[in-house]
Amino acid sequence: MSVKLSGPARLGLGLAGLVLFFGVWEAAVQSGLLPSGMVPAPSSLGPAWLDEVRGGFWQQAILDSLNHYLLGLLIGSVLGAGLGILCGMLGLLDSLLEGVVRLLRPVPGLAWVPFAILWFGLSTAGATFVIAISVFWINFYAAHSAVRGVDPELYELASAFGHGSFVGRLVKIVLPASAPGIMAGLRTGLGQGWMSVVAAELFGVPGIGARMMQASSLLATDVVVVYMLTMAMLYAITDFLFGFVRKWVLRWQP
Amino acid sequence: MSVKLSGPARLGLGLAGLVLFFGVWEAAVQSGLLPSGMVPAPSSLGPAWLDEVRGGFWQQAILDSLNHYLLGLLIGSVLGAGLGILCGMLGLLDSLLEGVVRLLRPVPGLAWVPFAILWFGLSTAGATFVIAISVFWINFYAAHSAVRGVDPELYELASAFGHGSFVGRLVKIVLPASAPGIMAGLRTGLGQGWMSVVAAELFGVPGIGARMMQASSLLATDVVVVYMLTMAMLYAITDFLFGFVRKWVLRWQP
Amino acid sequence: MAAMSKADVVASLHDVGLSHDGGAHFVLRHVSLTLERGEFVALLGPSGVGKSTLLRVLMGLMHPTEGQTGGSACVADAGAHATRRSRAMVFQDARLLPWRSVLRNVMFGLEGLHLSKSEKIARAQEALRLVGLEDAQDRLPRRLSGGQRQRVGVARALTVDPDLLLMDEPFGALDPITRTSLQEELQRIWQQTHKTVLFVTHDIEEALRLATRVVVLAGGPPAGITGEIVLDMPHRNPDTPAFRTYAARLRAMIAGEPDPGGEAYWRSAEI
Amino acid sequence: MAAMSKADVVASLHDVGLSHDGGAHFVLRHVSLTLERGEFVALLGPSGVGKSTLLRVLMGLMHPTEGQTGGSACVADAGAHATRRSRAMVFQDARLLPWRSVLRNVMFGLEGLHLSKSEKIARAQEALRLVGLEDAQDRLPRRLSGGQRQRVGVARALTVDPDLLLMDEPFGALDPITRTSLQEELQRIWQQTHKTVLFVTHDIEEALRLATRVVVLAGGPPAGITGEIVLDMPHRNPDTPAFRTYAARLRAMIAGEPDPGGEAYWRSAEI
Amino acid sequence: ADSIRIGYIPVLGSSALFVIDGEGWAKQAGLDVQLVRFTSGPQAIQALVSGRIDGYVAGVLPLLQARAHGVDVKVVATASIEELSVIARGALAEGLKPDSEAGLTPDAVKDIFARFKQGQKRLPRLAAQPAGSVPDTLLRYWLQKQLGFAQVNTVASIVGVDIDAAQQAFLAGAVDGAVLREPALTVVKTRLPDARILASGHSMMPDQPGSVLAIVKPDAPEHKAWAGTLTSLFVRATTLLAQHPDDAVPFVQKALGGGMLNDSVMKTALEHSASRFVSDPARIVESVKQLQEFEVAEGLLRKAEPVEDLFDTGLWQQAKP
Ligand SMILES: Nc1ncnc2c1ncn2[C@@H]1O[C@H](COP(=O)(O)OP(=O)(O)OP(=O)(O)O)[C@@H](O)[C@H]1O
Ligand SMILES: Nc1ncnc2c1ncn2[C@@H]1O[C@H](COP(=O)(O)OP(=O)(O)OP(=O)(O)O)[C@@H](O)[C@H]1O
Ligand SMILES: O=[N+]([O-])[O-]
Ligand SMILES: [Mg+2]
Ligand SMILES: [Mg+2]
Repeated sequence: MSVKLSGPARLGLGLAGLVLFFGVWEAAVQSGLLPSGMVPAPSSLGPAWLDEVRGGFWQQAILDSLNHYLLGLLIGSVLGAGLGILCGMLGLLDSLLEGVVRLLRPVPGLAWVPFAILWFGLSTAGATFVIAISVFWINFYAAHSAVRGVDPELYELASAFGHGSFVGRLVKIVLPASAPGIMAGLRTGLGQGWMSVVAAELFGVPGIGARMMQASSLLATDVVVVYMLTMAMLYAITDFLFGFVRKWVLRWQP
Repeated sequence: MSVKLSGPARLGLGLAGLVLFFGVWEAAVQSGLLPSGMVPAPSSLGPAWLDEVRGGFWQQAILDSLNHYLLGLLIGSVLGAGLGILCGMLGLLDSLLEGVVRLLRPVPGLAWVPFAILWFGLSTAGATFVIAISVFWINFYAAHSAVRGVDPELYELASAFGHGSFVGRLVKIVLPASAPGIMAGLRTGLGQGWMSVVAAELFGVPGIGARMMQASSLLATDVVVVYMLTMAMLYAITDFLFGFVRKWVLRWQP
Repeated sequence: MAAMSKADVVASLHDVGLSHDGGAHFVLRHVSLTLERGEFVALLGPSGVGKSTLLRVLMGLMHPTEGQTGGSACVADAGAHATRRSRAMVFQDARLLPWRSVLRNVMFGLEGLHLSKSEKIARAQEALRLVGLEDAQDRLPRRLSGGQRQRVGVARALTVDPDLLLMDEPFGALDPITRTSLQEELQRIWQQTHKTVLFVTHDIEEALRLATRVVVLAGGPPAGITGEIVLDMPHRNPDTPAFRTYAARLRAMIAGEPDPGGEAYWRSAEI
Repeated sequence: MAAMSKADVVASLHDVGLSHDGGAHFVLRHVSLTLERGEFVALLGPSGVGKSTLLRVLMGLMHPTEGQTGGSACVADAGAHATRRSRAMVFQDARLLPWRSVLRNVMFGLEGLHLSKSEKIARAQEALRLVGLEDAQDRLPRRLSGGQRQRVGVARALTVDPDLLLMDEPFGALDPITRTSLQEELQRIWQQTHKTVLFVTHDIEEALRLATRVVVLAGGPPAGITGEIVLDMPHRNPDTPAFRTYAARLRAMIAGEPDPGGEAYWRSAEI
Repeated sequence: ADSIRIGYIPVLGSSALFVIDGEGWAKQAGLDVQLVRFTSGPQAIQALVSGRIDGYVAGVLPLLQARAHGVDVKVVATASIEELSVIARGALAEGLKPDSEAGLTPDAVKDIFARFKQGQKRLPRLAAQPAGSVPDTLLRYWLQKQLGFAQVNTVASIVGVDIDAAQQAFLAGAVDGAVLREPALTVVKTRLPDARILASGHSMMPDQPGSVLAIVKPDAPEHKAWAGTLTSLFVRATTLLAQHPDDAVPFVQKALGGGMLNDSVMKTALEHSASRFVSDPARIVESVKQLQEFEVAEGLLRKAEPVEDLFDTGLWQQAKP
C-alpha cells in the first residue's frame, strides 16, 4: 500500500522541493560551481522580471501569446480529439486514414513554419496554425488509443440495452469510458501548446517566445529564465484550471 | 460491433487513402486551385529528391539526424519512463517533485536551445539534449499516469501472494499493468523525438532539420516537402520496428 | 404447449453452431431451442460449456456461426415511441458502468425510451426497491459489495420491462435470504407480466423452484442440448419426492449421464 | 477445542472494527474471531454485510480501524528459504492478471519462494489438475468462462500450500458437478494437510458439508458476529435431520432472528 | 594540436573562411580549423560566451554584448564592409527603377514610407536579424539617423528572425522589406525581378561595419599560437576575394549553396561584393563607435566601452598585404 498524503502535506512537500531546487541552484551559482555567464542566479530573476514588467513588455508578451495559444489549443484539441474518437470507433475510417496519418503525423510543428509563413504570413494566424497542429496530434493519438482501449464487453452491454447504434455507443460508452484518456490528452496538449508557442513565435510573431529569443540574443539569460518561468506559470495556471474540469468530468474515478 | 478488418484489407485501405490524398493534392496544384508557389506538386517531389540524393545531401542529413535522434531518444525515454514510474508508485517522491516538475515541464524544447548551446556547445550533445528533454516529459507523464491508473485491487492481489514489497509490486504488477500506457508513451516519444530534431538542429547542428530550413530560405518548397516526407518515412520505420516490440510486450492484449 | 401460434415464439434458435475462432473449434453445435411467451426456462450445464455464449446469441450480441435465430423478441427491438425493450440481459459479471451511480446504471436501459425524465427515475427507483438497494442509489459501483453489484445488474434488466429476460447466474453471489427474496420477486414479476425468462443457474434447487422448463447444455465441445424437462409440480417444495426426483435427474444429465427418469431420487439420496 | 496452546492459533481478531471512511461509518465492529489450526470455518452472512472486508483484514490487506489482529499465520510470512506461504486468498472476483497465461497466474504466488522453476511449474500444474483446468494452462484469462476463471483463482491459492486459506465465495460460479468435485478436493486437501480454512459462502448446504464450524456475520452496519455453531455431524448427508436442523438454524441466524435451536427443522420445511 | 573552432554565419561575408578551408591553407599551415555554422551573430556569441568556439566570423556588434558579459574577445580583421542593404518589394518598391540603388535621397525614401502607410493602411514590415545583430541595429540606425524618423515604431515594424527565415519571409511576401546581405540579395533579385534596393550598404552608413574575424582571448598562450597564422591566412583570403572573386566560387558554393544555388548566382554575388572585401580593421572603428553609442541610446547595451579595446590591430599589421 503506497503512502496516502493529505492535500496540505502534498502542497508542503511540493513547496519544499521547489525551495530545495532554487536553493541548490543559487548556491551553485554563488559558489562559482556554475559560471554566472551560463546560468543566472535565481536572485537576479526578480529584478530582471521587474524591469520587464515596468517596461510593459511582460504583460504585452503574455497577452500576445495567450491570444494564439488559446485559439490554437481550441482548434487543435477539438479537431484532434474528435478525429481520434472517430478513427478509434470506425475501423474503416481508421484504415483509410492510417497511411495519411502516418505520413503527416511525424512532420514537426517547426517544419510547418515555412508553410505557415507562406500561407498565413508573419501573422497570428500562422502562429495559431503551428500551435494547433502540434496540439492536434497529441489529442488525436490520446483519443484514438483511449477509444481503442474501451472494454469490448461494454459495447455488448450497450447493445443489450438499446444503445448499439453509433451514436449510442459514442455517447453512452465511448465518451465516458475513454474520458480519462481523452482528458490526459487534453492535458498534455495544454502543455504542448505552450511549448509550441516558442516555435510559433520564432518567425517574428510577437509574444513570450519572441521575447525570449530576443533576450537570448542579447545574452540576457536572466530575462530568458524569467520568460521560461512565465511560461511555467501560465502552464501551471491553465493546468490548474483544467484540473477542475478534469476532476469534474472524472468525478467517478477513485 | 465495429467492423473488424483483416490485415491486408487495412493495408489496402491505407494505401487507397494515400493515393487519394496525393491525387487530390496534385489535382489541386495542377488545376491552379493551390498556387504552385505555395505548395509543390507531388509530381515535382521525385526530381527534387533525386537531386538531393545525387548531391549526397540526403544521405548525410539522415545519418547526422539519426545520430542525435537515437541517443536523445534513449536517454529521454529511459529517464522519463523511469522517473514517471517511480513518481507514480511513491507518493512521497511524487509530492516532493511535483513543484519542480510543474516548473520545468512547460519549458519548451526550443527554449532550452540557448542553454543547450551554452552548456553543450554545438556538438551533437546539444542536439541530443534538446531531443532528450522533449522525449523525457512525454515518457514521464505517460508512465506516471499509467502507473496511477493501475487497479488498486491488483496491489491487494500482490500483497496477498507475497509480492507486497516495492520491488514485488513494481515487477509483478506495475510494469505489466502499466505496460500499455508506457508503450504508448514510448511510441509518442518516438514521434516527438523526430519533431524535436528540427528544433535541435535549428541552431546549426547539421541534419535533416537544418537542411529543411536551408531549403525553406530559398522557397524550395519541394525540397522542404522532401525532407518532411523523409522524416515521415524515418518515423514510420522507427514506429514500425517499435510495433514489433510493442506487440511482443503486449501480446496478452486482445 | 407445443401447439401455440407463431406469434407466441418469443425467441428461437435453429440448429445453431458457434465458434469463437471462425469455425476452427465450435463451442456449441446443432442447438435448437424455442422460447414461448410466458415460459420460464432454466438453463443448466457444467462450467465452460457455453451457457453464456448461448445467451449472447439470443441477445443478438453474437451472430451464430451456423444456423438461424428467430422469434418476436429477436427480430424487432422497441419502436420510436416504445416505453419498454423487447429483450434485456443480466450479465454473469455485473458489468456496471463505473462512471455512473447505481441509479444511473439502472436507468441505462431506459435512456432512449419514450419516457419523461421523472418516469425514468421512478421506474429505476422501483427496480432498485425490488432488489433491496433503494438506499444505495447514489453510490458508485466500486463502493458496492459483490452481491450488491449483481443486484444492480438485475434491477437494470428488470426496469426496461422486457418481453424476453435473459439472466446469466443473476443470484450467484447472493446470500440465501436475499436470494430467496429475489427469487420470489422474480417469480411474482413473471407471473404478473407474463415475461419470458431464460435463466442460467448452477443451483438445481433454484431451477426447480422457479422454472416451467429446464434445459441442460452439456457434452462437447461442441456442446449441445442434452436434455429437457418440462416441470409439472404444483407446489415447489424441496422436501417433496417429486422435487427430489427432478433434482436427481438433472444432476445426472448435467454430468452427461442418461436421464435416470423418475427412479433417481433414491439413488441420489445416498450421496 | 478452546483449550489449545497459543501456537495453535493460526489467526485471530480481537474486538476489531473497520470503517472505509476513517471512522465515520463502521462496516464491522467488535468482531472477535479465533481460527485454530486445522479448523474449517464457514462464514455466512447477508450480501454487503462485510464478509469480504473481514477476509481482507485477516489477509493483512487492510488494517483494522480499531482492535488487533494476531495468530501465527498473520504475524510472520514465509522466510527466505520458504517453499510455501503462511496465508493465501481466493478473491470473490477471480482477480486474474490479464497479461499472464493461466499457468503463470497460478504460479504467481510461487514466485519468490525457494523453488526451482520446474518445481514451480509442476506445483502449478498439479493445482490446475485439481480444479480440472490442466488443458487450459496456456490460455489467457479473457478466453475463459466465468467459472473457469474462478477455478484458476482457487488453484492459485492452493498452490502456495498455505497454513491459512481464505476463500471468498470460491465456488459461486460453478455448476453443481464441478462444485461438488471441487468441494471434495478441498475436503481431501484439508484433511491431509491440516490447513486452516475460512470459507465465505452463501450456500448453507455447502457450509454444512465442509465446515467444522460456521460463523454468521449479520446485523448492522456495523455488523458483528451474531452466531456460531460448532458442527457435530459424522456424516454430512443433506437428507439427515441433523443436517436440516443446522440448515434451518443458520437460515434464521443470517436473517437476524434468534437461533431457533434444534427444533427449527420442521418449521423450515414448511417454506 | 586541438582543433580551432570558428563560428560563422552563412553569408558572403564569411567567404574568407571558406577559401582558407577550401584551398587547404589551414592544413598547410599546420592548423586544424573546424567551421561551425550559426544562423545569426547573436546565436554565435552564446557559444562564444561559454567558450565553445575560439573564433568568430559574423557581424561585429554582437561582440559588444559578449564583451559586456566579460568575455575577452577581440576583432583582429575585418571580413567585409557595407554588406547590408535594404531591399523592398510590392507596394514598398512601387515606382522605383531597377537601378534606383544609388540615387535615392533620404527624402525620397521617406516619401515611399509615407505613401505605403497611406496606401496600405498599415506599417511596412521589415525583416532583420535578432536584436543586437548588425542588421537590426543598422536598420534602426538608418531609419533614425539617416532618414531622420524620430520613432522607429511609427514608421515600420521590424521582425527579428534568422538569416534563412528573413530571406524566406521576403521571398514569400510575408514582409515588405528586409535587410539582407549577399548572397541573399542576389538570390532574391533573381527570384523577384521587381524587388528594389531602398538603401545600399553605403547609403545606410558609410563604412558600415559588417562581418569581422574575432578571436577569443587572442593573448592567451593557447590562442596566441595560432592567432597570427590564422589572421594572415584570413587577410590573404580576403585579398583573393577582392581581386579574383571568381576563383572563390567553388568554395563559397560548397559552403553556402548546398546544391540549391547555381554557380551563376554565386558568381554574380561574389563579383558584386568584390570591392567590399576589405580586411583592415581600422576602417570600421569609427562606424562601430557610432553604432555602439546608438545601441546604448536604444537600451540594447548598458553602457559604452572604449571601442579601441574591441580591436587588436597588431595582428593585421603583421599580416597586411
Ligand atoms: N472470447 C472468447 N474467445 C475464445 N474462447 C472463449 C471466449 N469466451 C468464452 N470462450 C470459451 O468458450 C467456452 C464457453 O464459454 P461460456 O462463457 O459460454 O461458458 P459458460 O457455460 O457460461 O461457463 P460458466 O458457467 O463457467 O460461466 C469456454 O470453453 C470458454 O473458454
Ligand atoms: N472501497 C469501499 N469503500 C466504501 N465502502 C465499501 C468499499 N468496499 C465495500 N464497501 C461497503 O462495505 C460493506 C461491506 O462490503 P463487503 O464487500 O465486505 O460485503 P460482503 O459481505 O462481502 O458482501 P457480498 O456477499 O455481497 O460480497 C458494503 O456495504 C459495501 O458497500
Ligand atoms: O551577424 N549578425 O547577425 O550580427
Ligand atoms: Mg458463463
Ligand atoms: Mg463479498
